[in-house]
Amino acid sequence: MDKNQACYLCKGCGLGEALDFDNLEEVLGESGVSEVKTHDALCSPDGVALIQADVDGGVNAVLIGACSSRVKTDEFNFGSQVIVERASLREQALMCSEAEYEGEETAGEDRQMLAADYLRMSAVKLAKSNVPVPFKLELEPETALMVVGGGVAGINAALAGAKAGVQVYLVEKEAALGGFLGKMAKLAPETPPYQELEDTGLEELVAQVEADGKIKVYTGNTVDKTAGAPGNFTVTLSGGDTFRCGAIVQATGWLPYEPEKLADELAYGSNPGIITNVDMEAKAKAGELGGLGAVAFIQCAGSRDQNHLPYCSAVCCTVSLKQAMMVKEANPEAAVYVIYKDIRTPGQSEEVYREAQRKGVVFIRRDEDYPKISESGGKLAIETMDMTLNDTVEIDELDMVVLATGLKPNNPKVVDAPLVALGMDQEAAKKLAAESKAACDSWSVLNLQYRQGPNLPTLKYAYPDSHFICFPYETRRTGIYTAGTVRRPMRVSQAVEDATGAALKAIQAAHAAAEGVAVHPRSGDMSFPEFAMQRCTQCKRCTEECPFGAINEDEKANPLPNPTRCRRCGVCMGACPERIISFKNYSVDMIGSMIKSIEVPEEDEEKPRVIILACENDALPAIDMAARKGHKWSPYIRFIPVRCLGSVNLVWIADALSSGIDGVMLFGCRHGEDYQCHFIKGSELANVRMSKISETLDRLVLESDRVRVEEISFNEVDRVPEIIAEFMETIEEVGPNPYKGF
Amino acid sequence: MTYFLYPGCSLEAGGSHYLVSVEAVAHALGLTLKEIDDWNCCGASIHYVGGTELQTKTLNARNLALAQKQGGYDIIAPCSSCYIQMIKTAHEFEEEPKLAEELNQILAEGGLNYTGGVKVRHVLDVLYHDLGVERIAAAVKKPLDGVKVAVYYGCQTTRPYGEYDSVEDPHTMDDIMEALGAEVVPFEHKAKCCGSGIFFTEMETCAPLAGGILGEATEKGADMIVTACPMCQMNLEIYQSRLNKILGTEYDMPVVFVTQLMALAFGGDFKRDAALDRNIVSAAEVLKNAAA
Amino acid sequence: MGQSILVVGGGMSGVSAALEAAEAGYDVVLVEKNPYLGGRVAQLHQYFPKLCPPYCGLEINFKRIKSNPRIKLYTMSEVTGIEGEPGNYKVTINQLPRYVNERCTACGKCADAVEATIPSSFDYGLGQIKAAYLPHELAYPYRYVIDPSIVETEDGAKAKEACPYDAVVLDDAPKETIEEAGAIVWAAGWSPYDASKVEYYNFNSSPDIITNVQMERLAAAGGPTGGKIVKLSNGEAPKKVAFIQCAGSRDVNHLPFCSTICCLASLKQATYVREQLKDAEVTIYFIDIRAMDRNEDFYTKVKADEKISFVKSKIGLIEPGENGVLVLNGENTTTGERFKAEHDLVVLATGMQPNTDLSKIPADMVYDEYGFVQNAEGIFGAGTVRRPGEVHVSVQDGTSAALKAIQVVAGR
Amino acid sequence: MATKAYDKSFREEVYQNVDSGEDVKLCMQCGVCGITCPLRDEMTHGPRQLWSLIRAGKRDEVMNSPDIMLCTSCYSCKVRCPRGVKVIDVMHGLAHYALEQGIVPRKETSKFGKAFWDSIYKTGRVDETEVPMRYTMMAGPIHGIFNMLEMMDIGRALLSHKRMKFKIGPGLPPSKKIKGMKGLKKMLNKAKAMSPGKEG
Repeated sequence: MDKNQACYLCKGCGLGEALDFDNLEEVLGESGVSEVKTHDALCSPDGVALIQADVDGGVNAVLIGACSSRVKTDEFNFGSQVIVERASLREQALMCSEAEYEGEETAGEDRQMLAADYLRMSAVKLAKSNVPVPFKLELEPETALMVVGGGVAGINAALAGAKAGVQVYLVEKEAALGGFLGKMAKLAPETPPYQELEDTGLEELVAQVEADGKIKVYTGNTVDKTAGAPGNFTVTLSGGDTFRCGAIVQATGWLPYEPEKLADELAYGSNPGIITNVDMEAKAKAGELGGLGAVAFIQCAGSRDQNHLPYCSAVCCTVSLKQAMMVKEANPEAAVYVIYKDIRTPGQSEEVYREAQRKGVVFIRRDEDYPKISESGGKLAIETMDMTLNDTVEIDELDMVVLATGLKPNNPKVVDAPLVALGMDQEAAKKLAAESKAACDSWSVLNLQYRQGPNLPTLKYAYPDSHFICFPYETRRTGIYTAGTVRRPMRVSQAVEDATGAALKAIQAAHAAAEGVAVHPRSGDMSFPEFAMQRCTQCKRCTEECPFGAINEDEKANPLPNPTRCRRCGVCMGACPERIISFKNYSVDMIGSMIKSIEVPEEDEEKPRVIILACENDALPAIDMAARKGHKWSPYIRFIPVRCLGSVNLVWIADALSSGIDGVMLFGCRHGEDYQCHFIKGSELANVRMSKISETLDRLVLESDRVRVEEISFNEVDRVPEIIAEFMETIEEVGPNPYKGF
Repeated sequence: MTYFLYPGCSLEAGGSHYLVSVEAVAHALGLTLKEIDDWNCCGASIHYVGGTELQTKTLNARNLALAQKQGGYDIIAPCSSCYIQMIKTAHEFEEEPKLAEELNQILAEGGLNYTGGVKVRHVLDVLYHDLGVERIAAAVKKPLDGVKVAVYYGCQTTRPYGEYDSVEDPHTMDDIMEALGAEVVPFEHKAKCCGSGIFFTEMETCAPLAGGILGEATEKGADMIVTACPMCQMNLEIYQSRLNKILGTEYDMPVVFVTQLMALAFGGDFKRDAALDRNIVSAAEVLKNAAA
Repeated sequence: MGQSILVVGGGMSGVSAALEAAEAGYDVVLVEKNPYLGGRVAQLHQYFPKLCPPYCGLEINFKRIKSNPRIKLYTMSEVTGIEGEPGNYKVTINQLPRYVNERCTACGKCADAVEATIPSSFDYGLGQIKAAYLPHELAYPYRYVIDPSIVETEDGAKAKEACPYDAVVLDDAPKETIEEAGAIVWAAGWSPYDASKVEYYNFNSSPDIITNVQMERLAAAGGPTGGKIVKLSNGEAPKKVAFIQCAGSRDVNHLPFCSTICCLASLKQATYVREQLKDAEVTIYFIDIRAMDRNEDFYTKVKADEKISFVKSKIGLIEPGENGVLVLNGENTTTGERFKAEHDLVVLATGMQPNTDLSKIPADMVYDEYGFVQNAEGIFGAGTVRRPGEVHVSVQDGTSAALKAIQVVAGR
Repeated sequence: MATKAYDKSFREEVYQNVDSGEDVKLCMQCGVCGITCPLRDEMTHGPRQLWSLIRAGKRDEVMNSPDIMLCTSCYSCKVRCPRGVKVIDVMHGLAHYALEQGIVPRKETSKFGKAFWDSIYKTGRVDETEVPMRYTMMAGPIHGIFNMLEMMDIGRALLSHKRMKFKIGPGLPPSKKIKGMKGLKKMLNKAKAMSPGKEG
C-alpha cells in the first residue's frame, strides 16, 4: 500500500510548555515526516477532527505525539486501514523527567532530546509498519466442534455448543455416555435448600444428546489422530471415522487416585471392608448399603499428602457427606463417622455439612497422621488421634471403612523442558522432561500431530491449563480447551458450567480462525508471522520455542507455520538467528531500525544512552503508572515496547551496543513456576537467551553488565525508578560504550 | 394504645417498685395496660430443674393462649426472665409446626387453644419503638440533670433474638436515659451477666460477675445503676451487702429501674409513682437534687 | 445476530461474559455501577495462590474491550427495570452524572483545585480523597469523577475553572436509557459482609481492627498507606497480627454459607505481612482451613513459615487491652485451653454477601435463602451472585453465562 | 494407648431423652460457646467439650460434670452459636436429665429449683417469699433455721421496703392459687408425658 504519512503533536497536559515544537518538527522532517500539525488538546473533539479530516483526505499513516497508547484509544482510532503510531511524549518524556531536572541548565535539553528520540523511533516504526492482512485458511474454515469425553462435562459441552447452533462431534471411549456420572448413585445437594440428595439426571442428558440433530456421538472410540490447526483440524478416530472440526473441547474427566498406593498407610487391600469412595458409590448404586451398622469415612486418603497427591481434590468432603447420608438413609440407626483434617464444604454446601450432622453423622477431626485400621473379630477398628478430645481413640465394631481418595486428571503430565529450565536444578528438569516424554509416548488423549508432541502441556500436576486464575480456559494449544475435572478438581454442578464456558471458547476459536484473527490474549490481531523461507537454516529454534506449538516441521526440518494456532507473541521472531520471521507491523528490522535511529551523543558530552525493551502487557503499564505517580528517572532512558520479551531478538542488543548505546535492559514478566507471562514462556526464554549473550558481548569486547533482564510486575510501580537508577549507576561505573561514534 | 401486662411473679414481690413505676410511666404516656387474667408463672431461669422444656413451654403457651383469648394485644413483660421465656415459646411456636401441634394438644387439656401471632414485647421495646425517644423527652418535666447513670441491660433483656435492640451492644435504654436528661457513663458491662437465675444459689461463684458490674459502675463515677430486669436489680442490690462480704468490697451503689427514673422525671411522686422509697440502697440523695 | 446481550456488572464475571460474547461475534451492552471496570478484584493487591497483581489480567481484558467495537459500555449505571421476555427485553438503565466528559485527560488539575475531601470508597473508607478524583491509578476508563457533594459548591466551580480541556460539566444530570437485549447476564457481584454486625468483634472500637478487604488496600501500592502495612491507630508497623476466619461466615446468625475465599485470602495476606515485616508474627484463628485444589500447595507453603501459626478456635470476643493492644478471647479446641491472646492488628476475614441479597434483580427471579440467584430462561446469573467463589470460577461462570445468553439470541 | 470411644449408645440416649439434645449433632466444634460463657473460668469443660464428650460416648464424664448445672441462662452462647445450637436448652436439658437419673450436679440450685416447681404445681405462680423459705428449710430443720437466720437481714430489708409479703412460716397461710390451676396441672402432666424420653 502507498503510505501517506502525517504527524500530529499535542501541546496539552504541559507538553506545550515543556518542549520546543519547532525543533521537534525539524526532527520529524529529518526522519521523513514532513507533514506535521500541532494542537493544544489533540484528544479533544477538535483535535480528533483535525486528524480525521486529513484521514478523509487520504492520510493513512498517522503518528501521534501525545500520551501513552494505553489511553485515548477510542479517540485515536481511525479504522483498521489507518496505521496509528503513538509516541508517548507525556508519560515517557515529560512526566518522568519534569521537576527533578527543572532549573538545571541541561534540563530542557535532555528532555528535548528524549522527545526527539521518541519521535524518531516512531517515525521509523510508522515507516516500517504495514496494514496486516488476515490469514485465510486454504480450505473453507470449519466451525464444528469436537468434544472428547462423554461424561458430565463432555455431554454438557456438546449440548451447549449444539444449542448455540454449532455441529458437534462427541467422542467417548466407553460404549455408553456418562463417564463417572453414570457410576454415581446420587449427587450431593446442589439446589436450594441444599439438603436433599439429587438424581444424577444422566438419562435426561443422554436423551437430549440423542435428540439433538447437531450432535454426532461416537461411543467406543478414541482419537487416533488430530491433525491440522484451528478452523481446520482433521480427526481420525480409532473406529476409522474421520471428520474436520474447527476447535476442540477435551473433557476427559478424572481418574481415581490408585488406592493400592495406600496399602501401607491405610491397609487398603487387606480387608474387603476397606474400600474407596468409588467402590462405595458403586455399592450405593447397587443398593447394597442396607445392612451397614457402622461405617467410617477417612478423608484425605492420599490427598493433601506430599507422598501421594499434594493437592486437595476439592470434592471428597462433599462426596463423603453424600455417602454418609446415603448410609443413614438406608439405615437411620447406623453409626457413621467422618474422620477429617478440615471439612471443606465451600459456598452453599456448608448446608450439606449441617444436613449430614442433622442426620447424625459424627465428625472426628484427626491430625496429619493417618488413622490405623485393623481387623478384630470380623469387624474393623480404627485408632486415630481425636483433636477435639485431644486424645487417641479407638472406634471399633465397624462394618466398613471408606477411603476418600482423590481425583487425578485423566490426562498425561507434560511439562516441557524449556519451561523448567530456569529456577530448577538441571537434573530435576531433565528428569521431569524425560517423564513427560515417556508419558506422552505411552499415552495420549488427542494424539495431536504437532511438532512439540501429541498432548496438551501441563503445569505442575497433570492439569493442562496455564493462567489458571485469570484465564482458566487457556491451554497452551490454540483452539483446544479443557473442561471439567481434567482441568481442575470440581463438583458436578461446576463441571456443567465449566463445559458450557469451554464450548463458548471453542466456538470463538473456530470463529477467529475463520476470520483470520488471533484469540486471547491478542484477540482480534490480524497480523501473523511470515517466514522468508529462502534464508532458513533449519535450526529448529522457532519450532521448539513456540509456546503454543504452532509450528510444525517437514522432514528436512523446515518450519511449517500454522497461523491459526499462532497467538502472535513473536517468540519465533525473537528466536530466529537468521531474522527471517516478521509480522506486517512488527519485525526484527523495525525494532532494530528504531534503535539505530536514536541519536547517540558523543562520549565527551557525558550523556549516556540506555534502551529498555519493555513488555507491553505488564512492564509498559507499570512505567506509565510510575510516571503518572510522579516518579522521576534519568532522561537518558529510551523505552521500546515489545509484544513479549520472548520476541526480543538478540540482534537488537548487538544493534544497540554497536551503535553506541551504553546499556540495554529488558523489562518482562515473572517467570518460573508461577509465571505471569501472557505468552507462557516469553519472559523465560528471554532470560535463557540473555544468559547466553556474554558470547556476543565478548565478540564485541563489551562488558556483560551493560545488559540486564528485570522482572517487573504490573503493580511494582515504585520499583521502576529504583531499577533504572541502579542500572544507570552500573552504566556509569562501566563507563561509556567504546563504540560511540563508530 | 392497649397492651397486656404480664407482671410475672417477680413484680408481685421483690420487684414491686418496678410494677408501680411501669404503671405510672404507662399512665403518663397514655398507654393502657391490662393484666392478663389468671396468668401463671413463666418458669423462669430455673425452670429446668423441676420441669422439662415442654412443661416450661406449656406454662408460657398457656399465658399466650389466655392473651389471645382475652383480646390478643401485644404482651408487655417487664421482667426479662419472663420476657425471654415467653418470647422463646412464641417464636418456637411459629417456627416449629411440630411443637405448635404438641402445645395445642397440651393446652386442650385445660380447654385452651393457641393459634399463634401474639407478640411478646419487653417494656424497653414498647417505650423505644412504639412511643419513641422524642415522646419520652417531651414528657419530661423534671430532667435528671447531673445524674450519672450506668445503664445495665443484663443478659436476658434483649436476648436471644435481638428483636428490638442489639444483643451484644444495646442502646435503647441509654437513649431513654439521655432523653430524661441523665448523663450516661460508658459501661462495658452493659450486657454482661450478673449471675441471673443461679445467683442466689451459687453466690460465691457468681460474686465476681456481679462484682464486676458494681465495680465498673463505681469506677466510672456512676451515681447509680439503671436496669430493666428485676433479677438484676435484686442480685445487684438486695445482695450487695452480701457481695461486699464475699468480695471484701464496699460498694454502695443504688440500682434502680429505668421506669422509676422515668416516673420521677415525668414529674411523678417519689414514693407513689416512682416507688423509689422501696430501694434498699437508696438513690434518694442524688435524685432529690436532680429532680427537685 | 441482530440482538444484543446485556451484561450487568463490570467485575471479573461481567467483563468475562461481555468479552467472550463479543469475541464470538455478538453485540454486548455492559452496565457497571462504579465509574470504572474491574469490580472487587481491582481493589485487590494480589491474587492467591500466585501472588500476582490482578491488573496483569485486567489490563489484557481492558485491551480486549478497547479494541472491540461490539461492546457498548455504561459506567456509573444501574439497571432499574427489565421488561419483556427472553429474546426481547427492554432494559432501563439509569446513569448517574460523572460531571466529567470524554475530554478529560486525567491531568488532575481539578483535584488540585478542589479542597473538599470524601472517604475513599475504593479504599473501603480507609483514606480520604479529593472530591474530584480518579477512582484509582489504573482506572478504566481513565477519567476523573466529580463527587455530587461539591457540584453546587465553590469547589465545583473551582474544578470547572481549573480544567484546561473543558471537561468538567457541572450541569451533568442523571440519564435514563432503554436498551434492547435478547438476553441478560446478571453479574452484580458481592459486598463484604458488614463486620460491625458481628458485634463481639467490636469492629468499630479500634482502627486496628480491619477487614480482609481493607487489608488488601493497606498492602496495595496505590492504597492509603502506599502499600505499607501499618496500624492505623498510630502508623506503626504491627508486631503481632491476627486473622479471624469466618467472621460472619458459616454462621446461621450472619452468612450461613462458607464464603469460600476467606481462608486463602488470609493465607495470602499473611504473606503480605511476612514479606514486609520480617519480625512480625501472624496467627490465623480458624475452624477449618479451606484451601481447595491446588491452593493446598499455597497453604503448605504458608504453613512452613515459622512465624505464621494456626490456632483452631473461633474467636469469641475482641476486647481492648493496655496501650491499645487488642485482646482476643478464644478456646483452643484442640487443647481445650481458654486463652487471651494479645495482638496489635486484627484482620476480620469477613465473607461475601451476594449483591442480589442486598438488591434484587428487577425481574421475576428465584433466589436461595441467602440471596444467591437461580438461573431463569433469559436472565442468567454469573459469578458471585450465584455462589461465593474464586476469581477463576467467576471467569468460568461469566463465560458459561455468555454462552447461555448466546443460545437465547442465536438464530433469532 | 488408645481409649475406646464413640460407642453410640450415650449420644443416642442424649438425642432421645434430653431436651434439645439433638442440637448436639450440629456442633462444629468452633469453641465460641466455651469462651462466651460468663462462668467459663468456673467450668471444667464448657459446652463445646461436653458436646464432644457426648458424641464420643463419655457418659460418666458428662453426667457427672457439675458444669451442666452452672448455666446462668444469660443466652450469650445461644446468641453467638454459629450453628444455632440452643446451647442453654441443651445444658438445662442435661441438668434435668441428670437429676432424673438421681445425679445432683449442683445441690443448692437443685433444691431451689425443686422448691420453685413445687410452688408452680401448687399455685400456678411462684411466691418469692415462700420459695426461698422452702429452699432454706430443705437443708433440714436445724440447718434450715440457721440458714434462715443468715437470710434474716435481707428478709427484713425487703419487708421494710414493701418488697416482701409478711408471712409467719413456710406455707402459712397458703398462697392463692390461680383460677385455672386444675387445668394447668393437667397440662403440665400431659407435657411431662410428651417430653423426650418420656413418651409411651
